[in-house]
Amino acid sequence: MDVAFLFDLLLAALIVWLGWRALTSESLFRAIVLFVAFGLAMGLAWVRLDAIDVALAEVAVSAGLTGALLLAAFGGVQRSGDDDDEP
Amino acid sequence: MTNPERDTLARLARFGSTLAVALVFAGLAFAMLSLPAEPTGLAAAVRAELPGTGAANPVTAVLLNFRGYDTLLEIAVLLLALLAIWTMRRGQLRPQRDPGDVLESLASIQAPVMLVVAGYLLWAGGSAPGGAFQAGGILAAAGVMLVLAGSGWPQRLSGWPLRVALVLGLSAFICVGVAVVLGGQEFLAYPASGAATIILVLEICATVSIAVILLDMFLSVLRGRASRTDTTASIDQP
Amino acid sequence: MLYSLAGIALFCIALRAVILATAPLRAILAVNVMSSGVFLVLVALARRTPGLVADPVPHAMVITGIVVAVSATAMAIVLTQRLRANVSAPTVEDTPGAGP
Amino acid sequence: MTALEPGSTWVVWLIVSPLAAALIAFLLPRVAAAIALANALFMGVAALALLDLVTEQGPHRYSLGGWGAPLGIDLYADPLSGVLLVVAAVVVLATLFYSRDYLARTAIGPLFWPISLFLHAALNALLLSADAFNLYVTLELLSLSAVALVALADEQRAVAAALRYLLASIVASLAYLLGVALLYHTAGVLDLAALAERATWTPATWAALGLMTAGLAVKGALFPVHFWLPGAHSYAPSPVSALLSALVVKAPFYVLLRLWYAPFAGAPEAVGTLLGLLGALAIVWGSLQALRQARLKLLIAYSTVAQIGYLFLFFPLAQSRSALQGVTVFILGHALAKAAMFLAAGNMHKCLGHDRIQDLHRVARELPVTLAAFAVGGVCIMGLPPSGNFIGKWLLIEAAFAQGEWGWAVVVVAGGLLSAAYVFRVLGHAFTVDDKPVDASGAPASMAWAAFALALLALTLGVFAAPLIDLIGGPGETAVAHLSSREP
Amino acid sequence: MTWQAALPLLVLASSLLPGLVIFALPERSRTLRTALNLSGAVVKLFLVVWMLWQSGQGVHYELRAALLPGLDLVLRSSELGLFFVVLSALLWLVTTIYAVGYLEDSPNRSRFFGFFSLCVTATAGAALAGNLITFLAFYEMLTLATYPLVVHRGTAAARRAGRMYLAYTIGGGGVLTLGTLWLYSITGTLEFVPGGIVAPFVDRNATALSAAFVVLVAGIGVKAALVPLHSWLPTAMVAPAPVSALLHAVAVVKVGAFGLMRLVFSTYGVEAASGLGLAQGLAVVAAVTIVYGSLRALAQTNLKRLLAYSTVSQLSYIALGIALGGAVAATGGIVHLVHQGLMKITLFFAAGNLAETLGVHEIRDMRGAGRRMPWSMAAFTLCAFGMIGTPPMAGFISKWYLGIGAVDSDAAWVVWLLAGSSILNAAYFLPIVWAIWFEPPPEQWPHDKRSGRAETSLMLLVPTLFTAAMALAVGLFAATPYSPLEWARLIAARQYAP
Repeated sequence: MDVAFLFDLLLAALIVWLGWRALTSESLFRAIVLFVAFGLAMGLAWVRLDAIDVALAEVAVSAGLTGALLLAAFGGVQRSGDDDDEP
Repeated sequence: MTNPERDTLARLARFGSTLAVALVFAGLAFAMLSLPAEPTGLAAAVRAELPGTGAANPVTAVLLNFRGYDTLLEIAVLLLALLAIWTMRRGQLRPQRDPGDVLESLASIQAPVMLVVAGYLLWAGGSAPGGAFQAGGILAAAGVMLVLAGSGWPQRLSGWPLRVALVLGLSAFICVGVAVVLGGQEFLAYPASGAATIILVLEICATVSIAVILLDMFLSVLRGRASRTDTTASIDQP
Repeated sequence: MLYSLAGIALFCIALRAVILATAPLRAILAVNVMSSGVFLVLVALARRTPGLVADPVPHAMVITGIVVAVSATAMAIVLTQRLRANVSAPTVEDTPGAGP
Repeated sequence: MTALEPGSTWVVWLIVSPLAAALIAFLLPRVAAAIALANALFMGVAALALLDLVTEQGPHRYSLGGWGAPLGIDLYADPLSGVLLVVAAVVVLATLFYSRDYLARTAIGPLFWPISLFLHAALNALLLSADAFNLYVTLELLSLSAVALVALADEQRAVAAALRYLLASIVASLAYLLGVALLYHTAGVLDLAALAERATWTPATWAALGLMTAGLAVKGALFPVHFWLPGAHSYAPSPVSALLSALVVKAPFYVLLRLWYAPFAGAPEAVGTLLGLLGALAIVWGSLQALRQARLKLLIAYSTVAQIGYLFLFFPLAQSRSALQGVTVFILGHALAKAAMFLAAGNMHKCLGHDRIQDLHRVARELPVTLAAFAVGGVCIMGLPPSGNFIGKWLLIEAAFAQGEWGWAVVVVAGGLLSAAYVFRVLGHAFTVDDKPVDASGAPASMAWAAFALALLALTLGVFAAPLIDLIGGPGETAVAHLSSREP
Repeated sequence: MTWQAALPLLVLASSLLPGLVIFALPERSRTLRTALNLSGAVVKLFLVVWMLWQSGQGVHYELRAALLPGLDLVLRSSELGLFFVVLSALLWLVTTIYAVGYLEDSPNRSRFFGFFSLCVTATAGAALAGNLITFLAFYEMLTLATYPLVVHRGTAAARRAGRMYLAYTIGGGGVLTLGTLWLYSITGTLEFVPGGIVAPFVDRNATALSAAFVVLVAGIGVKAALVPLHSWLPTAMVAPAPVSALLHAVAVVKVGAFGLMRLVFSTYGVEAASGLGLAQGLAVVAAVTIVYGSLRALAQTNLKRLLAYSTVSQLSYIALGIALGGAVAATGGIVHLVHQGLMKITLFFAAGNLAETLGVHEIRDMRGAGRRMPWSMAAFTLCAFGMIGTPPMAGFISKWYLGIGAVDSDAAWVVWLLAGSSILNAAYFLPIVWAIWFEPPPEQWPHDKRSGRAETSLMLLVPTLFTAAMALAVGLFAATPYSPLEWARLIAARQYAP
């Protein structure tokens, strides 16, 4: 088992774990932060998959801007009280 | 509905959805693993035709030449989403409250750097990884930083200049496409000699539009935050 | 292959989350994770056999997909904000707002 | 299959013109309405010209960028897409004409025009697309513009409905996209005809079939995943409701139809039967729900849920050519009739200030043209001759008899009876005598007549549909053959 | 296409166009509306007679428009169709005059007369239909055009009746559609031709054809008010009197009866229908309906309800004549189309006169009405005797032919049925006639509306007397060359030609 494969395995696991945490975290703020981290991990994965173009787009648009949008929206949520009313 | 009942129902829903999703996962994983190992796809065809496209980077060639029509529609999607957001936009944009010195100084250094990076990505997109979307995304991110740092000038872009910047990308695509149709070629078929130039022009225009649209989306969300008046609501409506 | 399985896993996790989500922002997050999963499948499958040059067509598709996703996300966020802003606003309809 | 004549670029104009018009309408709000109407008119002409072209020369392909499939993206036009383009243009024209006066009575701003133009562009692009991924992009453009239009009704329930519609349709799109990914990695192409040639029934194809069908079923509001439709279609502004119910909701079905003929041709019968059963359930469930509604627009929306069920009866009957013909005419008829009904309902809402069915007194007296439009539209929905819906149902039943599957025929007729029940539930109240005053000045004649014109078209569709029917499916061959007999 | 060839279309247009214009007229332009109505009716009658005359000269009218691949909308002149269209055109003219008088000063007249015209258009279309699908189209149109007339008053009772009417007729239409398609899937054609279209398929598809026949009869039987599909008819009597006339004599039930003729004569053919045992089945249903309708009529206290049940019963004479399977019985059935129409329209007109002039709706209030309204009541009496079947009234002729035909067809039980039915008819009509003429009038009529010197408005009285006279005349002069009877004999002979 070579190092590259191990790295891929770890990265894939990390991505799934981050995705899972981002969706199940109790606090919405933490969920969004986890989502941004998830986006950065995705960027790494794109690089591993020889998709530099996608990696750049992911980091700039997906992780960056989507994260910013979510955080901006979260600011609104916060002021209005909690939004973590998951059953 | 009483509370215990509701809890039971919720638990049931969670259990059911977990089960269903597990089944979906099993099916999809099985399908995926059974895919043939030999590569399929258009990689070879793209490589073969690459010289005539005016772009050395195959991804750019696909995005702006082979499947340029998808990109045209995609920019339309962006613009449309922004128009939709505008119809819902209420309230005024308030200046950001005390951004903090760190953020401010960080932004003042970072923004120019990002501008340069964006310019590089745009320019290099023809041959190396990069292109309109990446450049546009980074430009927009730079704008977001500036806004967060309290700088007012991203908001100053308004009125006609803003509108022109928004439609620039889509109009450029349409103009190029229509021009070649009127010249007797198929829509979006660039003449081989001028393809590189055309792609560069399209990329520049698209970058401007994408950056401005993304930034304006962000500003609109900030605005929406300011206009909110009441407590949370749920999407579960009859 | 690893990444494509991870992609499917993300798709499924997010599908479950979006079905169960009650708060709009959670659903929006889930949808974004879901789209990442789909993109991962698209690109990862192009490299089933190592050593070959990556297929650029799925890459282009994913970039298109990312832009579409951000557009939809922005729209959804603004809709969520309108929903909040409107809760107390009077409606022209006959019955009182049916929202919880 | 003939090569395209150099001059015949109608397919391009059908997509580019509404896009360009959207840009102009956005830049110059003052002339937005005029631009939109002019574009709709031009779309009608272009669609007719294209229909004429494909009738004369057979179906054809247009290679965007000059590359040709599978490397590039092809547009594809045949009589099926031709007639749908025509009816889309007609409905959009009438609806936009109606909207001019409607918007003047609401707070909806001029952005309505560019967004509706984007919607029209998306619709045309979708109808002409021959590429699985391009279909995804057009579906997204269509859904986002539809959601944007729903949200124009700035009201709590409309916004909530729009949000739900948006989320449902994103999830559905992603399922579709995952299916596309699997197909691409099985066959290595995206063009539908090329996919049809190369696809084999591997587990991945199965998964793609499931994912894409499920995604399109959600977008197409097939029972039981129609949950988003009643809200979105009923709380939207009335002209938007008309566009959504008449056109937008048919688009995913059209994509499924194309897939069914190209990569998924030869899907086992059980899948078709399952879709047909869901369709039958949709007919019954939607109609019963429509009967229970207290508000007119919700009633019409549930009627759409039911009528969509008819479309899915196509799948179990797909072997008969008359099933394709029937479903095509049915789409045309329903598009015209349902648009008429929603526009009429919008008129009543504007005049009465509500749309409670219980209180529609004196509508017969004060808004006769509007009520006539609603009634004629309703009669078409019931499927009475000579409406297009009648012809569509007739052909579907014929297909059912031809295949010896009686059950579907009974469902078709029973659905007609149920729809009669809910249509006349409304008409019964409209004829009631009551002395409460109604202000008929809220609806200018243009609005009433736009609705009525659509209804009349729907009613008389059967009389001039015969030549159209002959085109669909072609003599001795079906749309399958057209699509896959692509020249290399 | 010359205007000559377009004659069937013109016949339809002569009521359709005035109808559409009338919709657009404001409520107060009464003169224009009446002028349009009457001129439409007169023009239609003229056109129909012209078409009849031309057909007599051997001209054949046929118009086609493609509807589906291999299936056309067809308008055609045929003896049977012309027979029916002449009847409906004539009665429409009379009913229009009556309706103008009857609805004076009531609201929503434009709407009323608009739908009124659509009804007659649909009836004429059904009469001229050249195949089953065209018939179906006009059958459905008739349903829809009649609904607003039934609910015209807008009261709760009217709406209830409207709902019931729709439930039955729309359901019938659906069933008819299914049957039509079924038949089409067997035969591949739906043309109306003398002798029918199913003969070549009888051997192979006997069961399917029989089942399709049952479905088709169930569809058409709703309008023909066959038991147990008749309940809408008595309920619909809440509608204004001209509407009742339309339902009972001019349009709706007549289209049902006519549809049965088309089904037996022109679609299945007498031979196939008898060969499969279908005609016999129909005869039994008709017999049951005759007895049931009469028995129910006996128990009614409301005049219009009584007349409605009488219609249920009388209509089945037509079905019986068709079903018995002999030229003579068929003649009786066909001619009863006219006879029943003339007599029943007179009865309803007379009942309407009573209601409108004196406010009398119940049978017990009719005592002595003969003194107050001698002309109307004379017409009523005349036609009541006709219904019972007293010579020389029209009803006698019908029953006579039915009886003879039954004996011819070895169905002697029908003679007993006819006799029994006549006794029942007498049992519910004679007490009324007695009360009208021989009992003293009350001190005060419920709502006496004196109008001029005549017993009631001339617009009401003249149509009543005219139809009564016609009913008498067709009976008296049944043997003359151009009487309905001779005509019916001709048509029946054609159906049974070797």
